[in-house]
Amino acid sequence: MSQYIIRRLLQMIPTLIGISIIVFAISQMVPGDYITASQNPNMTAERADQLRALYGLDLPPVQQYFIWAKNMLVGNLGDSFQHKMPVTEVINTYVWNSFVIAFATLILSWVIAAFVGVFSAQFQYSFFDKVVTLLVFLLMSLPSFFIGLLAIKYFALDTKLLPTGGMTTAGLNASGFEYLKDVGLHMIMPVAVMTTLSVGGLTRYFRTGMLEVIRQDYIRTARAKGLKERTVIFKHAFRNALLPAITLLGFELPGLFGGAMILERVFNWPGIGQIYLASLNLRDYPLMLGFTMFLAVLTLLGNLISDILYGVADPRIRLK
Amino acid sequence: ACGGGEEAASTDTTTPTETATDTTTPDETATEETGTDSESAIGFTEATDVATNNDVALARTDSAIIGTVAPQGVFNPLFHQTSYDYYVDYLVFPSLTKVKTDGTYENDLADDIKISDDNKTYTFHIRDDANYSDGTPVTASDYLFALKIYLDSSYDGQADPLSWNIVGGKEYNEGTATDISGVKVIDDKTVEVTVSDYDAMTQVNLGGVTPLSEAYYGKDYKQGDVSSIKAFNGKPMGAGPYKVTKYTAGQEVDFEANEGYYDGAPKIPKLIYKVTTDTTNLAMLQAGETDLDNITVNEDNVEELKATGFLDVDILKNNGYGYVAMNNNNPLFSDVKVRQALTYGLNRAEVVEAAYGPYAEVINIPQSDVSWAYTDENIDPYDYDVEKAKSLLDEAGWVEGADGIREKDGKKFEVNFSATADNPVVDALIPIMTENYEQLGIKLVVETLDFNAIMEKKDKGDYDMFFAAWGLTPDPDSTVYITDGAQNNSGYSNPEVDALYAKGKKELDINERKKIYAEAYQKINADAPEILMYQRTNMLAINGRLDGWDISPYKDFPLSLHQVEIAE
Amino acid sequence: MSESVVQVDTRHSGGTGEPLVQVENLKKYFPITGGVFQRRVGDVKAVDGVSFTINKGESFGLVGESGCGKSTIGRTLLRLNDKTDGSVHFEGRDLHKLSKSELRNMRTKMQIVFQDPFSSLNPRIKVGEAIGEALLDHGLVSRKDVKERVIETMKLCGLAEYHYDRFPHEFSGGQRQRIGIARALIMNPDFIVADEPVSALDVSIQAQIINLLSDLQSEKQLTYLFISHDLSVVEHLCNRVGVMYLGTMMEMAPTDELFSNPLHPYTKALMSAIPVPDPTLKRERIVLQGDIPSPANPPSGCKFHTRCPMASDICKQQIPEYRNVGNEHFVACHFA
Amino acid sequence: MVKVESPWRIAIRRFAKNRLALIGLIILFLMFVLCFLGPVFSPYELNQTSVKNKNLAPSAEYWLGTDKLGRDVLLRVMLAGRISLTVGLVATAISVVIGATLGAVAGFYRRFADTLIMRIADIFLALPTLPILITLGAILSDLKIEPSKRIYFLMLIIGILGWVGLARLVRSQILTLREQEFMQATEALGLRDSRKIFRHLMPNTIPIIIVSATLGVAGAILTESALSFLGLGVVPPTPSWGNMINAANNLIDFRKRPWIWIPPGVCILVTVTAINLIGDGLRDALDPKMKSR
Amino acid sequence: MAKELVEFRNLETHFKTSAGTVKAVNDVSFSIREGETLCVVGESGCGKSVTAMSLMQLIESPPGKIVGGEIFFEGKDLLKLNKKDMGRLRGKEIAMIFQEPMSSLNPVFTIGKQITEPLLYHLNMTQKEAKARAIELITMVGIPRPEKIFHSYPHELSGGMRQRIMIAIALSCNPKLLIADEPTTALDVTIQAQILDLMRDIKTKMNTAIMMITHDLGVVAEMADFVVVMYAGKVIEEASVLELFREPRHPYTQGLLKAKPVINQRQERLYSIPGQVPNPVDLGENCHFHDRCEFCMEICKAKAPPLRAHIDGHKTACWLYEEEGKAQ
Ligand SMILES: Nc1ncnc2c1ncn2[C@@H]1O[C@H](COP(=O)(O)OP(=O)(O)OP(=O)(O)O)[C@@H](O)[C@H]1O
Ligand SMILES: Nc1ncnc2c1ncn2[C@@H]1O[C@H](COP(=O)(O)OP(=O)(O)OP(=O)(O)O)[C@@H](O)[C@H]1O
Ligand SMILES: [Mg+2]
Ligand SMILES: [Mg+2]
Repeated sequence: MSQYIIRRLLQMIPTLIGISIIVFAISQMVPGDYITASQNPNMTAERADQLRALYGLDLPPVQQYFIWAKNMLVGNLGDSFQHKMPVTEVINTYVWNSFVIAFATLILSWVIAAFVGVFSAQFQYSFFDKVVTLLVFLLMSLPSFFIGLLAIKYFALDTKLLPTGGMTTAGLNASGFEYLKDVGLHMIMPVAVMTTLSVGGLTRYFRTGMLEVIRQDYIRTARAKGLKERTVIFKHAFRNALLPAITLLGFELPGLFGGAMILERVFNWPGIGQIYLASLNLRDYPLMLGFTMFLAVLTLLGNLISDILYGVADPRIRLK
Repeated sequence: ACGGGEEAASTDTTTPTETATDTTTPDETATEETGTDSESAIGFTEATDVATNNDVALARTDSAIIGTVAPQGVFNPLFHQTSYDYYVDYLVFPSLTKVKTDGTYENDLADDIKISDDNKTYTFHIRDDANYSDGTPVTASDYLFALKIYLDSSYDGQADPLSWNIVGGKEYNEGTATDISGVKVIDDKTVEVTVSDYDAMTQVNLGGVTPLSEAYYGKDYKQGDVSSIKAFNGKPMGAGPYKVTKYTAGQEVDFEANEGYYDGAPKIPKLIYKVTTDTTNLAMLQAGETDLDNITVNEDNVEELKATGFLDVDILKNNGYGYVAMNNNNPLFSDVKVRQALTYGLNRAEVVEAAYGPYAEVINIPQSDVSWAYTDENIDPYDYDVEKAKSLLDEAGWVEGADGIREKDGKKFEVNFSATADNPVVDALIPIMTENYEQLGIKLVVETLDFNAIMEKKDKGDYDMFFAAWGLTPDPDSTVYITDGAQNNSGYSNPEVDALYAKGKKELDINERKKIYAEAYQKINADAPEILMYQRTNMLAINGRLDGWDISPYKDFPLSLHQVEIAE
Repeated sequence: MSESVVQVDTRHSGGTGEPLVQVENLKKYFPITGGVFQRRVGDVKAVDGVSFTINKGESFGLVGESGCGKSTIGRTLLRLNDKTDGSVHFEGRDLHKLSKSELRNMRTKMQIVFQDPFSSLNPRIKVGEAIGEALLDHGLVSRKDVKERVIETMKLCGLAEYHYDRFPHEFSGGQRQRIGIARALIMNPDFIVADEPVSALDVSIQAQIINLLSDLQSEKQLTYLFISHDLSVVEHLCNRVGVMYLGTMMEMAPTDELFSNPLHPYTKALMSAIPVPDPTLKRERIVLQGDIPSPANPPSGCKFHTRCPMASDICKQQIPEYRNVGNEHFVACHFA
Repeated sequence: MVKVESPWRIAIRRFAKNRLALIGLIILFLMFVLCFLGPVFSPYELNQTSVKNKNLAPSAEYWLGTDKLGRDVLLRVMLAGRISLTVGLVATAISVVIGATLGAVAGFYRRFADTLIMRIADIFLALPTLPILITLGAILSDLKIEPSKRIYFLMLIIGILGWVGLARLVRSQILTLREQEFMQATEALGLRDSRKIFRHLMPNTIPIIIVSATLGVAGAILTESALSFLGLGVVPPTPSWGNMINAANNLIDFRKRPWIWIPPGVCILVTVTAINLIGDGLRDALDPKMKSR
Repeated sequence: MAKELVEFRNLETHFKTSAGTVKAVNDVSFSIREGETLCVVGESGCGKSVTAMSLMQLIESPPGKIVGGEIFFEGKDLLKLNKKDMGRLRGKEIAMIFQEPMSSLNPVFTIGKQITEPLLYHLNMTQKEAKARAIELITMVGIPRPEKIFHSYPHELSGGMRQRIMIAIALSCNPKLLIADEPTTALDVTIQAQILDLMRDIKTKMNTAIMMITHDLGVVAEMADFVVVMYAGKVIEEASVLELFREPRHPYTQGLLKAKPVINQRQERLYSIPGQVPNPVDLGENCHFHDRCEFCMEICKAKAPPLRAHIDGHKTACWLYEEEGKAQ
């Protein structure tokens, strides 16, 4: 097992090198650099040259790549141009905020999708099934910011049930439980909206999975044992329907840390998505490249985790 | 100085660049505008009924919450890049001089400034009662320390300190000297700076420096490496009216009044900068969750804000203007008649009306109408005139072809136009421009691009026309219209204009400068190097419970925060 | 030819004596990859050193229990799998040494009919196309003549012309098996591997197919490798029979010799295990104990010793020699 | 028993029997008619702005009201439909073709081809799309490709962005399919690889392809609007449904002027639903195993 | 003669498909006596499984529905029981094993869990008692090392072992009736022999009635006391096993017996019943076998023959044995 994991991890190296080269090449090709992007009205041509030299932007691209790659090997992603602090620190500052809602979303959407999927499979072609299907289409047809605005309008502005945005109440000096409660309250809307957005596809997934499983012989066996329908569905069928889905969990890994650019803006959530977007717009290469590589590593790790999870979840392929 | 895309609004730094001489107040100029309903639309509207104020807001008896776009956490006046970091720095770091409502400067940390007759030696005296929030005095050597950081070879802030021409600055920067020979600390509170060359901005530049407590910041500083200074970005310490007590990235900055502030303790004990976004910032004001915020100006928003009754609405002219650049090096636009025709032939008034309603105005010179340098004498307003445009094109030799498109020497008049998307002006400009030019017999091919991509095209000179906007600083000096100027986007070149700008920069007398720039603007107006479009406005909405503001297009709201009080 | 071979119509001549297919010490190991991680953890010794020869015009039967490697032999023999070791000669040429294009040409001479009529036809391809596509793909027949040839072959196999445009699912199992046979026959092969062509079918249909196969053999001078687990079917159709257990040949003999004089205990057990449709017959049944061992981890010595009613110590240690006991009767048992 | 029906006829007949699918088809057809013929009958023109008529509520004159530049929303919705329908369908088709082909090749050849294609897929997943798109937009601009032609690139790009998921799905299906007996049969017949892949394997992945394609259309329609910002998509004033919804990205439009966003929203919803219904119907109709329906 | 345990009376189970109604079970009546093994034979698709599933009330609905008839079990009409009571009966009084041992066990639960499930549910045993009983059952079906098997997953067992586990599960509550739907078709001959042995054993030891579904006449000959032959949803012949093999009366039964090659009884050419099983959709009111029957008469095409006993206990549905048929 550990040998396998080590080998897979080693295999990631060439892929990562490839990704780093491509990503770097793209950053070179993108029009503009940090100096032009920051559009300082007072910037003279001389000063611009000085700054480029200071940031190493004047070096030949290949040399820049090797400097960057070498630093990366020792865990140094460089300093963010715009934040004037180490990229790792910037990521660390914002990424957890994104993680919190992404994680809550993950849990919630899986639970809901599982239940809804199971029910709409069990009552295939029923009214419930049709309503769910239509709802899924509806959510797919609208941009995410739209659903976000809708939620803000109803729950924050009209009914005032929830805060309009942000992560904490301004000036709140609470800690411990009070703090958690406050953050929790602010989380409700973004998490709910993100859940509605991701739950649709998952529901379809679970539904198909359940439909498949329900036809299996062992479900017939379970019924023949005289078990209650509930036991049959939730114990015998659901466990099996969950198996292929579990592989998807690994693929969620980069999503957990990737941030949600648009919704973070709509809900004013201090996540990494907005920061990443800004780093792109401002050509803050260290941050942009660093975070991209961070996500690339997570993507590859996610693939690995998927494979491992699959083995863990399904006794048929569990390692001896 | 002039330049900078308005797109990058978040980065328009406000390094003051004005001589401290009197001019007319900006408001006077504003009312001289030939605008239709602008008098009523632009300006300050007091809350009609503070009594309707929101309980949430009223409950904050000892604090105010100010909505802002998220700062980046670079809380150091030497290094910050966005206005939102600057909003913080305004409160914490006073400099020797500060801007006034009219765009001129007055003393702040300094209580006396002496300038030698040759304009090359500046002696600043720092107020005796000026102390940092940790109680230690602000000293002349702190000023020197700040200059050292500026001139350090690893300094990567936005300022261009070498251009200040401080004697010995270059040597320090290159590491050949360990001190700046042109800066002398006379005593604890007095410092003398010598420059090798001067111009209208020298005093502004030097006065704009913020002394940094060497005791606090300088412990680990070594020449050639400012990273130890940047390490303090998250915990700023200065002599300003407030001190930062807590910073939560992306969420809020909390302040506490600096009781020892030399201008008197601020009236509001606690301040919070809360991060808001333009989707909800208006709603938050309405709900009383914030006391002040920048709101996009448009009819909907103004109406909403005024309807609350308890919000002051302050609509201020923006220091900047939008324009459509024409590539003067392109044979298409090298003929002044063509450029004029394109200006006459575009219904700019309609574009502006469509985009901003009454909250922006068409302009004809590249200067804000609130500036002392503004003029409308002998300025052609280029009012929309299709016939005139057509005849100018005819004169230039562009005649209509069989397909209705003008041609000359077998070449069709087809223009590529690049603009960034998602901008209210562009939304209105594209359809109107397309249609207007079609009438002239010009085919407009439009593309929308990422802003940086447009800038890159501009740098390469590989473009016909693009839309962009400039932010203006108070001083009219600029490189936008001088031959090969750093910010000259359109390749415009007129030796007379070059000479006028050079003269204006060196002249210190404001009345003389006024004349020089008026002449330059008249020439530019006649040459029509680009199609000047509009000057728009900004809007501040402020809860009526806060009084005592002193805000102008030049003087941003944080500068008067220390004198604002909560009304009973 | 041994004299015990009875010349019966259904079983033809027993061949010309000229070898068509020669299999020598054929081995096929499948790697066992560990679960998700696809790590090679061992080998399934599906075929572990099998040798036999099939003469032109002969039907050679291969019997044995599920998983003993019958299909693998059939497939490796046609090079649908790569071999691990040994050789297969077809018309004197080593099949596993042919290049890809030589092999492609050779394919027209040897065909296979699969066990499962349901899964051996692509559900999304019309029957007519399925039968005719190989002719076209090999460029043997022009596009406009294909249909004619297909219909001709379909009729030969007992299908009707109007079946041409239908999908496999619209046929019954027996008909589908006919389609499979037609698909093989249309290439005019010399040799057909019939991999359990009837075991998925109902008895009443089974008889139809068996009759068809034997009719075709006499008409077209075909050579069969007939794979089955049903001894009674093999007895009916084949001239010679090989009995396999866990990847090795246990016994091989001309059909009548084998059925009248089975020597290997496994063959005996196999014969007695087949239920006979006669309630009055109370046979002495040899019920083997235990399960078939895993071919990934076969027992030492004689592979059958774990289930053999007469196993002794020598069986556990020594691999019995595969020898000719006369009458072309080969057997691998210490006690035979 | 005697009447011979071609499989296409069977599929069509089956499809026609599926009431929901038929409804979907009719709706889609009507949508096309509306978008491609509707504008002909409109009394307004695309670039006809009129500041005094801005933000009008629906009325007899403007059936769906006007936008903030005084343009007729109905006309814009119809014109937008041309873009969005084309982009949605073509882009999806492209990603299906690429994804299905690469997935099939990877699954069929395994080993090197598989490793290569799947690594490329990994890289595609890990690459940040935004900077690539910005670069592409700039390149297109530098190449002076006419904006009106960039829509083809747009479709291509959306198509390329979407192939990875489908390729993975198809690959895993092919991996199981290739072990099936009917594939052994094709080997025994000595068929060419191309025939094996495109005639035998790919048709069997049609159900998942249809599911993923129908789900992809909505995404493509929405992605288009995001790409326009970067110089890759349609250029204003040419409208698209995505752009029109995006234009209503503030709470006030949301509350006060529903006619700005409801029409394009409804159009996308209706189209997506119709396409999904058709997809379901197609899947059943093309499935030869389905005796019923 | 033993008491009747199950009686099917005019059972009709239909499936609604859009191609038409499939009368999978069309007016089927027969009964199973206590301790007796009854075999149902017939070609694929003739309704054997549906008959059994109707008894278990596990017909997938939609599209299936029991549209007529009664099924008595110990005198109760099962079709009138409510879901809960039927659930109590299933797995406890009536147990069933299926054809596919490979897929009939849930792959994600251990064998132990699956065996103990009905014990816990129906007999309210404690976990400990259930485990003891499970191990006893595993031993009983002849699997060595029951402790280890208890903790294994299905994929770790061979097909034969899995089928034995299925039998163990079925027997766990000492059912009165064991339905075995083609329990050995997926297994090898030697393993089949083991399973058949086991089932015979059980029958003698526990006096369980067995309803065995098969299409292998060899298995019938070995196992059955009584045989029911089905064709296209109808019972066409029923008799005791000896009687049936001695004198099959229906042409279809005769064909079946003749078509099977029998070891050591080589025929020159196998007998084969011509034609195919009819399309089950919308079958007419005639003898469904008529188009394959060599004795087909006019009346066979027009009218379905009744199932009637002509010799004691041997019922046949064929016009050949009816007055009307003979008349022709
Ligand atoms: N592609 C494969 N990969 C791994 N193992 C395989 C493969 N094909 C066959 N085997 C293994 O090889 C052994 C022999 O298989 P084979 O299919 O030849 O048996 P068989 O005698 O034809 O059985 P059956 O009667 O069930 O068809 C079995 O254990 C099987 O699991
Ligand atoms: N779920 C279903 N939907 C539609 N028709 C069905 C369904 N289940 C069974 N049938 C039909 O009912 C008829 C009888 O099926 P059944 O399963 O009882 O056959 P069987 O005798 O058990 O055959 P086999 O030997 O293949 O198991 C068949 O024609 C079949 O098509
Ligand atoms: Mg086989
Ligand atoms: Mg059955």
